Amino acid sequence: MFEQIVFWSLAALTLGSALCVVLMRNTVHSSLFLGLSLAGVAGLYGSLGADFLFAAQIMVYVSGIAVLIMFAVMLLGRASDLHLRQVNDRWMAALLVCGVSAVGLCKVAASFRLAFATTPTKPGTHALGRLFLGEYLLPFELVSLVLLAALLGAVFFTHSEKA
Amino acid sequence: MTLAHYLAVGSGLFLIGVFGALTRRNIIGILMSVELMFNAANINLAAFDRFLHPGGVAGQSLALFVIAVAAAEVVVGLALLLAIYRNADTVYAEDFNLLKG
Amino acid sequence: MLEHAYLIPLIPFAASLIMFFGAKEDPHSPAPWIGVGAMLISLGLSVSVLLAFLGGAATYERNWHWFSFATTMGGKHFVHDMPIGVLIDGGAALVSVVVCFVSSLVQIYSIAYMHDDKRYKRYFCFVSFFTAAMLGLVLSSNLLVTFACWELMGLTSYLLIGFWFEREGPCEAQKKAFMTTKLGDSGLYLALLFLYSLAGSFQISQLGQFFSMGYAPAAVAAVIALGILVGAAGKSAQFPLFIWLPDAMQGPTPGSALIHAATMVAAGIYVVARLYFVFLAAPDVMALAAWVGCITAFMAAAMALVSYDIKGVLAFSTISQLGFMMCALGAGGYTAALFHLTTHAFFKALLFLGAGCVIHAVHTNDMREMGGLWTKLPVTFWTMLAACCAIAGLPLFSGSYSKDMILAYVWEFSKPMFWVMLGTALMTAFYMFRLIFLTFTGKDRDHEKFHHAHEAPGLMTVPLVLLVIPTIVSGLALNGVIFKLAPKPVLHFQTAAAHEVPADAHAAPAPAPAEAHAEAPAAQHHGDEHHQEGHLPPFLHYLLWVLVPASIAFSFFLYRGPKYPVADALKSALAPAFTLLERRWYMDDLFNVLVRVSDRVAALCFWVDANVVDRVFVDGWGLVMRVFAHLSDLFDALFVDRTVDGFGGLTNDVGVGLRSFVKDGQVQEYLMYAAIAFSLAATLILTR
Amino acid sequence: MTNLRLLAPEMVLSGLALLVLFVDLFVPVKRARLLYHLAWLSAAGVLVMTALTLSGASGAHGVGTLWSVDPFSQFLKMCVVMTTALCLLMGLDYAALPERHAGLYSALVLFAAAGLMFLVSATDLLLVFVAMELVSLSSFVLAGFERMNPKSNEGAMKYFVFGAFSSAIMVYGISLYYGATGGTKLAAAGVAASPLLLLSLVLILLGFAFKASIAPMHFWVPDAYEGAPTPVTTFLSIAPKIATLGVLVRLFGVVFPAPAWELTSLLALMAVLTMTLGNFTALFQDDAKRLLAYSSIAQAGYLLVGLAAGGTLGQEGVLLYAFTYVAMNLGCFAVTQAVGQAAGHYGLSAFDGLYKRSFGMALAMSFCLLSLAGIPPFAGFMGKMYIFSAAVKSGMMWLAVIGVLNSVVSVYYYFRIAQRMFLRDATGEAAPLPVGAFVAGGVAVAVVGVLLFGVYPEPLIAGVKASTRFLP
Amino acid sequence: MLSLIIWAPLVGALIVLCLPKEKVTAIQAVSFIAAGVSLVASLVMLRAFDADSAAMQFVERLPWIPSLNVNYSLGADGLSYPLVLLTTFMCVIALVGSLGIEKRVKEYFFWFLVLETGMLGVFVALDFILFYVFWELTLVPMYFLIGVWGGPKREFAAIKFFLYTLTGSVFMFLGLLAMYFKGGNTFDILQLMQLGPTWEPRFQILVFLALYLGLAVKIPAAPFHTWLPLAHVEAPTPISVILAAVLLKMGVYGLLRFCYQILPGGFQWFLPYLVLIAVINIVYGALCAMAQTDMKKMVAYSSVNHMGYCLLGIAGMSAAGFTGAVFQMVTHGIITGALFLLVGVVYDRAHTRDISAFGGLALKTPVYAGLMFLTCFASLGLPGLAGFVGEFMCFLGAFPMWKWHAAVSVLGIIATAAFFLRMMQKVFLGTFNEKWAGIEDMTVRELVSVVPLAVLTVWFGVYPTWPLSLMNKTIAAMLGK
Repeated sequence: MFEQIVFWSLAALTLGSALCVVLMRNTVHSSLFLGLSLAGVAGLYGSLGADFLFAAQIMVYVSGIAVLIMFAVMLLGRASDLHLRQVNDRWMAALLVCGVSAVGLCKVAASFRLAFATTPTKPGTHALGRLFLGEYLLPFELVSLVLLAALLGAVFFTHSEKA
Repeated sequence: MTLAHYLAVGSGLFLIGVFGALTRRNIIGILMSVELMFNAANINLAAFDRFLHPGGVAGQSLALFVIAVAAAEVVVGLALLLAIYRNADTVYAEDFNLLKG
Repeated sequence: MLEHAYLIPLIPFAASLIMFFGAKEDPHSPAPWIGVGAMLISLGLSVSVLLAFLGGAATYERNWHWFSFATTMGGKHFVHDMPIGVLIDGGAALVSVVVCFVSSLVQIYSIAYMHDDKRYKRYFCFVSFFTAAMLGLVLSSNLLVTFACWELMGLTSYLLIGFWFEREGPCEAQKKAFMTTKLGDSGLYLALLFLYSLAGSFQISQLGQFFSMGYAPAAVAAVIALGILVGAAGKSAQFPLFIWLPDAMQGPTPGSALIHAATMVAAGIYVVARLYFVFLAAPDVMALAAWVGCITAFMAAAMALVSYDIKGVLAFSTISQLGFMMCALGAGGYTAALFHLTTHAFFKALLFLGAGCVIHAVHTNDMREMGGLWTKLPVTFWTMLAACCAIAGLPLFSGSYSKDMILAYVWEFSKPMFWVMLGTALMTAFYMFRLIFLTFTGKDRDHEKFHHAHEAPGLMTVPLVLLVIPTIVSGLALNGVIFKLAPKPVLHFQTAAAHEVPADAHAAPAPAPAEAHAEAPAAQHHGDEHHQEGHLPPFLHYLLWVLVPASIAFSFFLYRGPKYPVADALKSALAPAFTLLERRWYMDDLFNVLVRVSDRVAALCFWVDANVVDRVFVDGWGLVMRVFAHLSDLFDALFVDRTVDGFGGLTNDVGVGLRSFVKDGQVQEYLMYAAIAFSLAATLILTR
Repeated sequence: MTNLRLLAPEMVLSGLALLVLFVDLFVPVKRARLLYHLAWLSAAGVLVMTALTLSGASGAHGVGTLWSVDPFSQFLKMCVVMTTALCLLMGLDYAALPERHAGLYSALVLFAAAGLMFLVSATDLLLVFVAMELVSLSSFVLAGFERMNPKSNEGAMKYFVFGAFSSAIMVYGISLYYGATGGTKLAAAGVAASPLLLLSLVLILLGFAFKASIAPMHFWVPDAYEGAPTPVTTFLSIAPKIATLGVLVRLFGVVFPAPAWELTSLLALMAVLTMTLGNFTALFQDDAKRLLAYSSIAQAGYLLVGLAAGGTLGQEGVLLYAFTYVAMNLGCFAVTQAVGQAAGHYGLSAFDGLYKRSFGMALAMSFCLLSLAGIPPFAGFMGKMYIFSAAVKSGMMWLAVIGVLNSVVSVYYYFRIAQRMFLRDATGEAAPLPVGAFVAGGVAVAVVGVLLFGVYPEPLIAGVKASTRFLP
Repeated sequence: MLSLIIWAPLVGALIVLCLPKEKVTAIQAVSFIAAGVSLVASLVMLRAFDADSAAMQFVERLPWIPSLNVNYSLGADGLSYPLVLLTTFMCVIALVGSLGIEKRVKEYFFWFLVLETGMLGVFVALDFILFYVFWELTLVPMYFLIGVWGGPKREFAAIKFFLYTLTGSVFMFLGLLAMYFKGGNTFDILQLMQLGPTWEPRFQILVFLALYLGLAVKIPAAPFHTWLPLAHVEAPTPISVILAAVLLKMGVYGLLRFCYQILPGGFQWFLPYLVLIAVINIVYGALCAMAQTDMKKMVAYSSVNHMGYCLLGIAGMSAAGFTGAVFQMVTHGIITGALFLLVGVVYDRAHTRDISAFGGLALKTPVYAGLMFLTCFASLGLPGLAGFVGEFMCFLGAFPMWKWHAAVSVLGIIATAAFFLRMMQKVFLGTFNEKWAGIEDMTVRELVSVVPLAVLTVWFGVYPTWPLSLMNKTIAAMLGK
């Protein structure tokens, strides 16, 4: 029962905020709702027993990315933004596309409607650690290259050059 | 709660993300929507771990990779946007139409 | 001398080459004498050959290897040898003598006639070449060579008609001549193809045997004969292809005398005679040939009645006489046709050369501007008079023998036809003497021209005189031997069949009139009856003896004076008929319509080519895509810079259509297509 | 333990990239070209190294936890590294690259190359994903490297947005794949062909399609290519494409034999779409880089034909075509760079009368273009022949027909360039074209490749055959 | 030996490429030497060529791409050898005609020699891939030769030529691939000749159609002929010569060599259509030519007409027809080559080819007019000149099988005569157009290029033994199989 309440509220939070993200006229509000939505996702991780993921989500996404985006919105915002429609005129087509996809994706979901969790949740951080330093060592290291590349790129782009 | 519920949430989030990416005029908005799509995938991964492969963490680890990569992407994206903003003074997708045809 | 007969065409050919490459264009050039000399040698050779045949020599054939080519016969593939050689029988020998003789004289005549022309050498070159081709045609044992010579004669005819190409008239005329004969040649061409596919050979002797044995189905023989007939109609100016010959008179007159009067135009007749076995196997076509000849003879004679052009009259008379020959061939008078061919060659050449002298003297073709010239041109007058007597068929002159023989065959063949031919013969006498009276007798009509007229030089008059001899005597001389010299060929299978089943359906000439029905097969079947043939019933002879002078007299009555009021009165009384004749039965107009229609068709074809065929492949897909694009509400995109100039619709429009998907460069449009792909994948895969 | 030594070349390359960054700290801006040299030498070194592993019996074949190394992957890696080295060489003559960022530029190119090398060997979606992101992120930055140039900005932005979107789709696909198979290994042993698996594969395919510029994920290509610095465009148009197609060959040829999965028709459809869209749209381009971008889309379509046809012949065809594609596309872009740089723009009119300005370059360009069009006796013909024979052999005659017709269409726009080079005269004075030594070297290599393997393709074919021998 | 013939021009081309472009004389000399080597070599081969053998001679065979079982194999028989001779000969003639080229000489001769290699290769290749390589190798030089040195619409003409031909040949390419797999991975033409006839008819028909598409464009058979008039009109004179004399022959050669010998089933099936196409080519081509006012375009359409005779001969499925087709190819090459050269002569002087712009030229230019007359009459099939022999044998071969078609085709002969006569009349005869008072007769260079052709025209017309003897055995054997 509790489980259900938690799930439904988290789901509502996630999806509701997500909807706000894409529909809000004010981009700052959107970015706030993004944080909320990501937090909801983190909650869902928690409810799935993915503790490390939960932590990572809160740390990286909610407090990292969402905030970063919020800064960016404020930094790059223009005064006129608030008066402009933030949704372009393709929304009907987009809605149609999403609606059609929804049919398919619901089928996917529905095919698992009898998959219940049979075992209690247990912490996976330890296993994750082994995996990262064992089997997944190479991608793990590669991610560092990815981050390095991103960092270099970010520096390169943001570095103000008036020479 | 079944896997179906989680997958449904994942699907919903994904589609909301798609919708946003297709319709937000602001590039940051598109970026945010894409983040939602990544998160949808992550929900799926975590849910599959929980329901289909109890005890397994492959999904979760994959999700972690996704988080890391998504973070990197956001960083690059925002930096790029900043550079553009300096040059063109716009963040609206429809203003980017120098290149076409 | 038979074994050297192959030299007869080769010598003039060599002469023409020597003249073409060796001689310069120069009025004092000795070049013409090369041609004349060559011609005389050939004449000597051919006379000796003729003498051999008169002495009873058998048909002579000699072949050399020419080329070989792979061929297919009866499902077998092998290399077939194509020989080249001579096949001489009495008829060929006779005709070759005629050709050599006339050609020699014409060339001698031309030396004087063409002396002032700036293309003096070229003329003789052409004439020698023509003679070579004609002799080749006459003597060749290979039908393909015959055809080649036939076409080469067409070429020389073309070249000589347009000899004075600076003027537009000859150019039109030469083209017309070539095209009209080419039209006919296509028939001969098809006949050749048919013959080869039937018999697997072009050797006339082999073909003759093939037909003689009755291997050729009647229908096929009929088609082949028809083809030959069409070819002959073109070359020998038979109805309806005679239109070119009157125009062909725009060339040098001696050339016309040789080519368009005496020899080349007779080639059609000669080839029909040479391939007579085909016609014998196709009696229907023979009858057709007879009628074609008859109609031609009549129509041409009628046209000659009203013409005032001295060469025109002669041209029409040529057509008419050729009609006689064709009619004779159709009626079964093989020998008669060859006989008439011979005599006609002599007197018609004489007439033309004489006309040349007249034109030379008065510088006009119009007989209304002549008159009384006999005092000025006595030699010309007397020689031409002799020729006129011959062509009119006055007794003892050569023409009378041959013409009477033809009429005799026609009488046996068909009575109505006989009466038409008889009328034509009378018309001949009338218009020929009309020519004489208008030109030579009475008072001069154009004093200026009369005053300046003078007799031609000796080089021109000597040939006239020389031609008078055969014009008068050839009939008498040949009358006795012609049946021996050129007996009518016989089809063996028909003679064999005739003994068993006299009324063989195969051989029966269906369209012939009833009374001819019984006689025609009999005439064909019995070679020993030849001597009884060729003579008219006596009462008809008497009729002719009365009627011919009568028509001459009528002519005299009409045209004796400087003015001819009766003729004019007749003309106004019968205006429509005169117009019809002056317009040459409207055949020229018909021809022009044909030309115009074919031009239109050509233009239409080209229009189709440029606007349909080309565009179907280049722009066709473009059209489809345009419709497609329109339906997809992308029409505006079509007007987006159409940079691609010519090549096409296909690439162009498809490209525009496709490009319009992303023409704004909006990144979210790109995303949209990706999303659509995603949703399609999701839906299609999962809802199957 | 994990057979990491098999991946020595790419790890060395990554290390060298870091080395370049490190050296960058100590090299004054004036001597920055040193870094380029260092970079291309590193790539060349790794090329040699890869080639050595191929020749050595032991090093060329082995399976790690997430990767497998075999001659097939080594062949593709060689192609990639070769491209990288040549593109870096081209960069030496590309004036618009800021000198002070030479180290960054070189390092990013090397990162991307390393990512592609990992990608080629990957047998696990995790590695695939990470490697691809490494490539993508480096490419995003590289595409926007002329950051003062609005076109470059815009191209990079579009590239980025599309890239992020498609990688999100791919990740979603991976998540479904995980659900369907319980792992991320690209090994389908014992897995039933459920619709879920099929969907996940299609979504992953879309992700790959983005990298390989296959329709319908190709829209970013012209914009990004036009905006990016020309050496980068060259790199982007070749290396990711052939690497991705290589992975797809492994995926569909080895891991999931495509015919069993009914994906063949999908691949064929995508091939048709890609070829047709690429070729027909290219007809209208007035910008050389953009034209070549569309042409490279079409080329991806041809490669995809080989993939869809499958079978040994198809696999060999993809490799062969990939190799020839390196030479011919590189040649085209190198000449384009020289011409565009001289003219100050990349409009087709820059090519007017090139024959007079530099006959050699004009000839080289036309050879490469003809090769792209698949006209013998150039190498592209051999590639096309291979690919279309694969299609014919596997009974997809219709696909081959569409393919050859497309190559006919392509001739039209390739010849628009040839036409301008040879048939028109420049409007102004025909000054000789300045060609940098390095670009000239690159062109020379490309032309030699195009001609040599066109006239005598036997060694190449033998190599390709040897490389695919290990694929089942 | 065959290799020498093929590659000598290419070597020459490479040498030309290395010469500086100012040294025009040297470039021309090298080109002549290269083409001359080919010509001499092909003539020397005459001594070794055994006309009594139907087998492939001078066979050369080296592995080229062993992995695909592709070989470098060459050979010549009575079908291809005459065409090789024609090619080497016409190339030298066209080179003489090319001496007048002044623009971008070096490139011109380079492309020209490359083109020669391609054309020669097509005729002697015995491996399909080799064949296809040579086949396509002719396209590129042709594109440039038309595109750079052509008339006002040269760019369009060049690309249209290229695309049209390429579209056809890619289908042919697919056909080759299909045969490759059907025949057990072999591109060997001789081997496929053994295998091909045993294949099931459906397959043969399909492959036949694919090959035919490629060949038909080249021939050009209606309705794929529309590239030809444009390409001919726009191309520079020597290139028109080559185009007409050699390039068109590649199509008919392919039809005889591949379509007939490898796919008799498909060929048999297609015969009724082929003969129809032949008739259309003949009659329609001639009618289109009749509507032309541009001499060159007229000659171009006459090529359509003449290639129709070839098709007609082939459709007859008889030795005479095949012989006629091959002979017609040779003679059409010679005659139409001469015609284009002659049209070029007047165009060089008057800068117009409009038929009605002239008149009475024969007065001023007797030699030119004489040669033109000779060639025109040869082209319209006057017996005694080369054109007749081939044409007549084509008809002879086709007649037993297609009587009606042949009869209709005769109309084409008449139309051909009509348009040639009209052209001659308007240009050379009639009153002299004073506008051209300054026109000069042919120069020595022009004579050198045309007179040999005229001599051959007469020779082959009067005494065709020699060229026929080269092909007889091969053709008899071809059909006898």
